[in-house]
Amino acid sequence: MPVVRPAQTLAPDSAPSPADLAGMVSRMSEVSPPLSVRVERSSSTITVQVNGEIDTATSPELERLVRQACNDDARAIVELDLSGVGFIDSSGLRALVVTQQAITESGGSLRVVRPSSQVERLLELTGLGETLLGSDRRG
Amino acid sequence: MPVVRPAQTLAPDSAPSPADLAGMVSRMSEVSPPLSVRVERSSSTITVQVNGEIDTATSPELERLVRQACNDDARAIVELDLSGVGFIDSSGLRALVVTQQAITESGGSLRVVRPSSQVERLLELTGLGETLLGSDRRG
Amino acid sequence: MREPPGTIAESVEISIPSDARYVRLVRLATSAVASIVDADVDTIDDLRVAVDEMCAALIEVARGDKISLRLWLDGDTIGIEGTTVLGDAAALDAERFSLSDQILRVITDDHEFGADGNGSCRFWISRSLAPVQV
Amino acid sequence: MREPPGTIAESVEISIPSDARYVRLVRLATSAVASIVDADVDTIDDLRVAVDEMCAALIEVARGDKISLRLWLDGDTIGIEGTTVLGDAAALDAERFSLSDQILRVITDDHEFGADGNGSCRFWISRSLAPVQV
Ligand SMILES: Nc1ncnc2c1ncn2[C@@H]1O[C@H](COP(=O)(O)OP(=O)(O)O)[C@@H](O)[C@H]1O
Ligand SMILES: Nc1ncnc2c1ncn2[C@@H]1O[C@H](COP(=O)(O)OP(=O)(O)O)[C@@H](O)[C@H]1O
Repeated sequence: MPVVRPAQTLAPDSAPSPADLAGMVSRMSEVSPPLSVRVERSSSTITVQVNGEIDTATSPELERLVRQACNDDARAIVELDLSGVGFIDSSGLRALVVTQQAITESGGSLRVVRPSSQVERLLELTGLGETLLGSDRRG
Repeated sequence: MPVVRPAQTLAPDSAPSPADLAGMVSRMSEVSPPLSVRVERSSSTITVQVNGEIDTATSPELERLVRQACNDDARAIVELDLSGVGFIDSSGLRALVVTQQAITESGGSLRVVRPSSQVERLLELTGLGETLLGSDRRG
Repeated sequence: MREPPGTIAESVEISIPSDARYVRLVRLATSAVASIVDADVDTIDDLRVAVDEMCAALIEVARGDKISLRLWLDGDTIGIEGTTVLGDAAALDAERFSLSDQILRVITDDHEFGADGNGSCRFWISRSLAPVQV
Repeated sequence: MREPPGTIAESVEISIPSDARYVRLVRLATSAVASIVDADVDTIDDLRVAVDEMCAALIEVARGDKISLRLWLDGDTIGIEGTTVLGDAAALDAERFSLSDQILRVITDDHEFGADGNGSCRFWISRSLAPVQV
């Protein structure tokens, strides 16, 4: 089951070589858990960085993890970093919309930042990019 | 079909963040070609860096690519960098042994360097590590 | 309803438990088939989404405990068919699948989802290997 | 020969063309099943190798154009069975599979490969989810 995991120890100065990366890619892709998040809090924002795949199996867990991340703060300003999400489907998009609505209703806000290319494509073709990305469009 | 591809543009100073890496992992793992090599020549050595998976589908191509890499040089000293190999099976190991024998017979040498963890495990449990790794043991 | 070709040597069949956790397996298998037939990266992404939407819908309406899929290549078109034993026919309401349907209209060349009259439910998509323009 | 349990709800079935390029699909599907049942990284690696050796052997001796596989969980043990229509029975010679067999002896708890007398060839492995010590 997905859990809140500590930050990965992959500092820029220990960057993997292309070959190591390829080996890691193969190994990680076979075994990496479907979904995990990493939460960072600043004075103004809660950043929830999501890793994995958002589908019908994992989207309930994502909703739970995001709500948990802004538990104490009804007016939380949440940035959902989806650069580490290799896959999202319609159920995942619906989970994002529902979560955004719930947080907005309680006086906070949520927007998606840094969507991966697959996430961005689905946001675009469903027209949900406007709602979920707000002003953050990928360069 | 596998081809000799140019070096990936992933310099250490443009290291991907953990999240980007996770997104890339998911995307690359779904689409990356089964096998590719990158060849680097120094005055003393030909380094063949292999990316992908070595199985019955790809091992004939690996044999071909390695022989091609040391085409003009019967006494080539080949280092086969397997850090980017996420998977090898018995047919892959056999291909490595056969290639090593052919190169040795023509007066050159071949050894495996930087085996990935999966490659290292198979080298160890078959006893082929001694033949193929020579003195290079992973630290 | 366009029928998939009757006898295709090169087809892949998969059956999974009617359980959302197994949909990832089908996505991975679909990516593998798509790369074997040299689909480009964007087409593979679209096929992953299409087969995922198919499995999710079938799991939602299934009575049985199994979802069966077949993937095949017909010329330069990939076809994927999924079937299951239909539970509640009322679950087949279009509203509930509208977002999914909206996505499938863009990323597939053709798709169809419904009861087949024999107590089975059938979902079918086809997608040419040439990239679709959004 | 230990038989796989007769009726298991939670099993995955896959059939692929008898073509080496499709073995990667089976490895990916096996990884997916193994992660669903919470196998650790090393066990997943071992299962990828085991199912790959199985498919490669079946493809080598197959006459038919199809390899059929079933994966299931029996307690804390993963079982994988592969079958195909046997071509040349002489291809089943142990020498040719000796390296494969040496690997399977370490990475599986049990494995068996041979003709079943009905013109089929059957390969079967089992592997507990606890890591095997080398
Ligand atoms: N029972 C259903 N539930 C959800 N979606 C359905 C159902 N039946 C059909 N659909 C989808 O909705 C679409 C039906 O709308 P329609 O405009 O008739 O489609 P099309 O123009 O593609 O023929 C079809 O594309 C089909 O995939
Ligand atoms: N026809 C065959 N070709 C290759 N390997 C085979 C064949 N039949 C059996 N094997 C493998 O070789 C091994 C047979 O050796 P044996 O020492 O009898 O095995 P075990 O000790 O496991 O019963 C089996 O493990 C089996 O997987």
